[in-house]
Amino acid sequence: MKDEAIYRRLFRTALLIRLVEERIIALYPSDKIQSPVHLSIGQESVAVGVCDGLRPDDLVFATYRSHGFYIAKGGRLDAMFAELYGRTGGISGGKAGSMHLTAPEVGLMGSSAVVASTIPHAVGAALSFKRRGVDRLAVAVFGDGATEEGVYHESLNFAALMKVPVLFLCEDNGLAVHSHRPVRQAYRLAEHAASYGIANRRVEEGWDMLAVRRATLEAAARVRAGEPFVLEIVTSRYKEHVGVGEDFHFNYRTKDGVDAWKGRDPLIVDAQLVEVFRPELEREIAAAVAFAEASPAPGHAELLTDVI
Amino acid sequence: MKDEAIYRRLFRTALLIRLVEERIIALYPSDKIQSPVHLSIGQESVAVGVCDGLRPDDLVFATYRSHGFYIAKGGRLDAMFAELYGRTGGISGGKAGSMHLTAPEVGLMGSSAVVASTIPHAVGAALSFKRRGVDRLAVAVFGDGATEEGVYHESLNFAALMKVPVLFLCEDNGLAVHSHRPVRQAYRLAEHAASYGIANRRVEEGWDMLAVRRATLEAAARVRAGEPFVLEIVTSRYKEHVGVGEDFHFNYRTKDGVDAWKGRDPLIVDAQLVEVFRPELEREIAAAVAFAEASPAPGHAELLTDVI
Amino acid sequence: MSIATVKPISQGARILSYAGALLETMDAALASHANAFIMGQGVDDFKGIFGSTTGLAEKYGAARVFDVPLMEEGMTGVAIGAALVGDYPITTHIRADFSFLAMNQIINLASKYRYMFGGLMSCPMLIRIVVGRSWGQGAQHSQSPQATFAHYPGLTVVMPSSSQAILDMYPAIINRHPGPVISIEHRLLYNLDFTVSPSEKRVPLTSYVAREGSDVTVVATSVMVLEALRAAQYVQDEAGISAEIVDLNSISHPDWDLVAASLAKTGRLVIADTSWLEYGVAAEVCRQLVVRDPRLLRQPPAMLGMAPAPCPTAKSLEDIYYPSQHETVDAILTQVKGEGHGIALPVERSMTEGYKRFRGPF
Amino acid sequence: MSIATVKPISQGARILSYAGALLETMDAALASHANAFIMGQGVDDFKGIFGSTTGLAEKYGAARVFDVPLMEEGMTGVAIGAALVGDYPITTHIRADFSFLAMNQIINLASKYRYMFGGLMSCPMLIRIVVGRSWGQGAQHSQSPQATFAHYPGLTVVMPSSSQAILDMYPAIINRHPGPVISIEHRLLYNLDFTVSPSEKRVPLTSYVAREGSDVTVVATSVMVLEALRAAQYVQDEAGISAEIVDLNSISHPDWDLVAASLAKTGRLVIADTSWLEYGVAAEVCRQLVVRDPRLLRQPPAMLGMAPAPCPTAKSLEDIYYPSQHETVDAILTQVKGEGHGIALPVERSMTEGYKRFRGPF
Ligand SMILES: Cc1ncc(C[n+]2csc(CCOP(=O)(O)OP(=O)(O)O)c2C)c(N)n1
Ligand SMILES: Cc1ncc(C[n+]2csc(CCOP(=O)(O)OP(=O)(O)O)c2C)c(N)n1
Ligand SMILES: [Mg+2]
Ligand SMILES: [Mg+2]
Repeated sequence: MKDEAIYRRLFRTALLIRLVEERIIALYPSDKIQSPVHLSIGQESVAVGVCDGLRPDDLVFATYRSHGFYIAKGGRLDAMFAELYGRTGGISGGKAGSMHLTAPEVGLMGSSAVVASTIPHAVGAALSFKRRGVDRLAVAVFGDGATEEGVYHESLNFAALMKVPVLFLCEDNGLAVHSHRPVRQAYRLAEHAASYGIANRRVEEGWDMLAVRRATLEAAARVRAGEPFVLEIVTSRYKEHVGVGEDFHFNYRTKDGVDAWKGRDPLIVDAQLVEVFRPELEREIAAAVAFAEASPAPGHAELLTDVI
Repeated sequence: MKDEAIYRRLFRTALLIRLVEERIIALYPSDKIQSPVHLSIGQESVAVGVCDGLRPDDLVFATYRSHGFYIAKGGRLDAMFAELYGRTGGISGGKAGSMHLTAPEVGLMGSSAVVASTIPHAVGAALSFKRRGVDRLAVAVFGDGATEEGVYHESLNFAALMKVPVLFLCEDNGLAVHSHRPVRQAYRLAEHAASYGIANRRVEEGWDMLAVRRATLEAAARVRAGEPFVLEIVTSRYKEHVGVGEDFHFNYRTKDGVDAWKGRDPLIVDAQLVEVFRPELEREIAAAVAFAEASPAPGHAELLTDVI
Repeated sequence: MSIATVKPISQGARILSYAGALLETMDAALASHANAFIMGQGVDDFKGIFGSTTGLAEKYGAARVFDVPLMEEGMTGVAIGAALVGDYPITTHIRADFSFLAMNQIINLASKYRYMFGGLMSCPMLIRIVVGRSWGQGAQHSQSPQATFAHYPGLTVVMPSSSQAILDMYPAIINRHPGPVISIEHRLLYNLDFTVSPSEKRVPLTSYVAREGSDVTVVATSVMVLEALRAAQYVQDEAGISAEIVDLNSISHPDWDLVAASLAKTGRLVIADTSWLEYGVAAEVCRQLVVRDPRLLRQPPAMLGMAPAPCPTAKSLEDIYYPSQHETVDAILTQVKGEGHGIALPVERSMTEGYKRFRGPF
Repeated sequence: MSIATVKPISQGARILSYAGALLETMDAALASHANAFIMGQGVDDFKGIFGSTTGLAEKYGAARVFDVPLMEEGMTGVAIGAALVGDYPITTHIRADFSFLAMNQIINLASKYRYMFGGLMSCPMLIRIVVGRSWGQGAQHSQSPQATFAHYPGLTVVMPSSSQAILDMYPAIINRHPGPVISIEHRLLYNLDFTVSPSEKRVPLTSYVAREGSDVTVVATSVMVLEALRAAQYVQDEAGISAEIVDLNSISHPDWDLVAASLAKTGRLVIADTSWLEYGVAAEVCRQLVVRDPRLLRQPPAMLGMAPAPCPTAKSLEDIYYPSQHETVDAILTQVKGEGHGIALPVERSMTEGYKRFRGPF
């Protein structure tokens, strides 16, 4: 397939993510979505590039910031909106909400709101694949901040020792809430990973979906051959850490960095293509929202199910 | 001072450690010491070389395997035996036992039986020294296995970021209980530490007290100048992990490695010097044991003191 | 919004939010204690732990108030090490759930150091953890682990339910308490205003009567004290019932005699806690009472806590997951008048809607 | 050494140590469940977790039974990940205290995954943790955190007190239980021999009557069940007192009706647990009883547990830190005959000396 066709496919998905999140922003003041939302606007290229570089049955373990990965992996849009609305039609019947999206039928495994906590899960799934001789890989998706937690060290070491097919995928937006990476990390991810003998790569052009996809394909090929890999993608979070607003007026970061990123963001730069896809995507979203609105809220019958 | 004088000083202390532990071995069948003992026989040169390279007011944070560091730092011998006996004359009145030796008056801080758990304590003490502008350093003593725990990563990163005067001192005996290092670690400590920008050094001749002392002096000088340092000393545990026996018949390791080490062990090789010091040291030990034997056991009055 | 105060505003009284009280005590700690410092994720940012540390980094400098990487276990270990050499560390977790990553340092080390070393070591320090509730906090941002911590000797666990409780307790903790303290603060309280008085001489670190009454005893913790106060007012107005409310306040060292004395007077008991009932505060209250005398209880007590499941995110589920004002009032009425008491229940559902529309994001 | 068995050895009965029962069930799990695996520090070494995994690495290969680095949190996360894709992981901690390093994965993740995702995820797995006692285990190798884990919905917590309990429960857990299970094994039980019978049809994962009686109910857990059995025999012989013993067995899901029914019969209660009383099992037992009816208790119950302090290392302190046989007998006698019962107490002090001279090193 030509790069152009791939690009259009990726672009369409990335745009879907953005439009979905913009719809969330629009809906938020209505209080129909009563849960913290961690938007991935600005980071869509990572999710679509990575997921397109994987096979459908590869598994992704994600975080509270996973609208993008949910959609890129192929999760149902109506079930997602119903989940955000806290309705029975939601993927998890409303028990999960935005922070815990999952779509096991398309390989998106549990998303956790405890930073770094799903990293070892991906290692465990990969360990299982290896033992069973299954040709699948597991992807741990996490932010730059997550690498500071002790479990990251434990997971890298174990994965390297056991040579399991796991791809460690770091979305480096340079921020953990309002803290910049240099005040949090004395290490660079590449050298750190290398100290465990783990092959790694840093992609600076995280806006470039095709570059992310290529890097993922290459990394995935090595992982399939039987070794872990650390893939770091530089990206940019446009909105506040949690919530639907902007936060430049708090001066913990400048608008410049984000503006520079926007200058390369295909979803902004390629305005024409946006208009090509927008109508059909808006219709999809409208249908999903309508589904959510019509879905009943869970009640006493659901409160105590699925506890054990 | 001449190296020879230093050597004799170090040798005397190392021999004291060995003789103390040999006395523990001899006493153990009597059940007078009813607690797990983790002997440092074979590793004495590390404790004496390191402690001699420190200043008296530098603090050492240690582990369950700390008879050596307790003595090398200058802890009272009678209080140690009383502690092992579980008597009121013990350092901690018998509440601590062998696994939790401490001697704050000479800078040996709490020893913990949870692997790696005192590593961040040393970082915290060093942080305090730095903030107060005090010219002291803190030493985290730990085994090779401890570096696998997540908190090691967190501690290195934080220490490097904050540039605190902490010396990370790894006693590499190649074993964690019965597991050899290669099945546990995908990294080498030096490269791993370097990835945090932490200066480091590995001393292969861990039997050589003077070499350990020199390495410590050099490392300590850098730490005092305001940066953490990882110092790794290769050493050899002659006895079983816990308890007073040997365990070569279980075949998880061969006697060869230990025998090679013994061939260089000054406490074995330098048999003449052993005989020079032995009489006085045996008298010291005998007095300490007598103190312990005479010390009363704690009872109801002590059970609920010092809880909060 | 102002909370019902039990007494009329007295001499020197003023209005102070929970976050404001926290900020004042944090400020005072740094001002009065040269070796006190505050560390935690985001303590120096513009949100300042929901306003409880805002501006302190600027005022006292980065050596005394500083951000840390994501390292709950490591941070707690660093705090212990600093405490061992004479510092007074204050650490924060914006959700109590994250303190589970520091459980080893808290339980295996901090709580045991003094005893384990026969009094030679001690690590006085304050660990502030915030319980989340409402706005879809979900299963991992909503836990309230007081029973977990209070089970372990060596730890002191408190749950301040008002600005006054903070002003009364925190200075005593920071300046005089010899060991590690875990203070479990409640996110729903942060933005509430309370009347505080300098003259109130509450005995710190134990329990107290938040409202006197004679018909029924309500033992409550944290935000449930406020729920209970509101319910008490309602049953007073609607049914002439006089409810006594005991704010347990200290979870590790409550004044059990106070609780028993109240029971001896009323014979009827409602327990209202912020966590699960099973192996929770409700259980320990029952134990302490029956050890004294099972006849203190004239009938089975009523208990209010989280439903026996992880916390669901959907609002409709959350509303029935937590005890509502409706249920609190019903529990009191049923204790006093029996089932079928026939008294109309209030419509307001819970703290979430009653006092504040907590709208997140966090 | 053989433990007093309640019934005479029946058809098909045999003698099996606790460690032996563990080894049999571990072996059966690997044999019957293609995706079961065991990981933990030292599971494949010659000590084999005190004999409970010995030889299994050789038999099933390193892919199914393997050592891990020191990484409690990571290992538990790895287990969850494997469980999510259909494996059945069994993890071990040679001391329960080390499970605190995995608390985040156990409480924030494993216990919540099924509910949090509305049933879409599940992580059936078995976490085996061993409680240390005696031979100077000290403060950090002696904790028994059943109340801590049982407080959190989603976890199933059991404490097998005999080889039979293991044979009855572990296969049911491993082959059928949908969620994460924490089994709290007791180090003092490992080397004890028990009579086991294939015919015993005990309902697994709940409580059962370990000895029938009519004068007093003893609710006990783990090794305290054995202490209680021994004490019951003594009071039978010396004072003609008939003690009923309920082995709580499941801590998260006990059969409370069974406990209440026993109390309804005897009216007198002794609770004997392996941990602290405060916020512990004793508290939940009291809660469950008073919720049913406070009059079930004719008098204040007696409670036996660890003294309210970290565990001291010195033998002389340890001896008074844990409830002795002496105290257990006294508690039963006092419940039935009142203070000053005048009956001579046994001299043996506790499990440690009574059944086995546990001599370490570990
Ligand atoms: C263990 C833990 N500690 C703290 C938090 C609070 N918290 C939520 S998100 C976050 C920042 C994480 O940063 P990063 O991993 O870079 O992900 P990003 O939000 O930038 O995508 C923090 C500190 C948490 N959820 N879990
Ligand atoms: C957190 C924790 N996990 C497991 C153990 C059990 N354990 C005690 S010592 C030890 C090995 C530690 O090896 P190392 O750090 O190399 O020290 P060494 O014993 O060789 O001196 C283990 C696994 C423990 N005490 N703490
Ligand atoms: Mg980030
Ligand atoms: Mg070692």
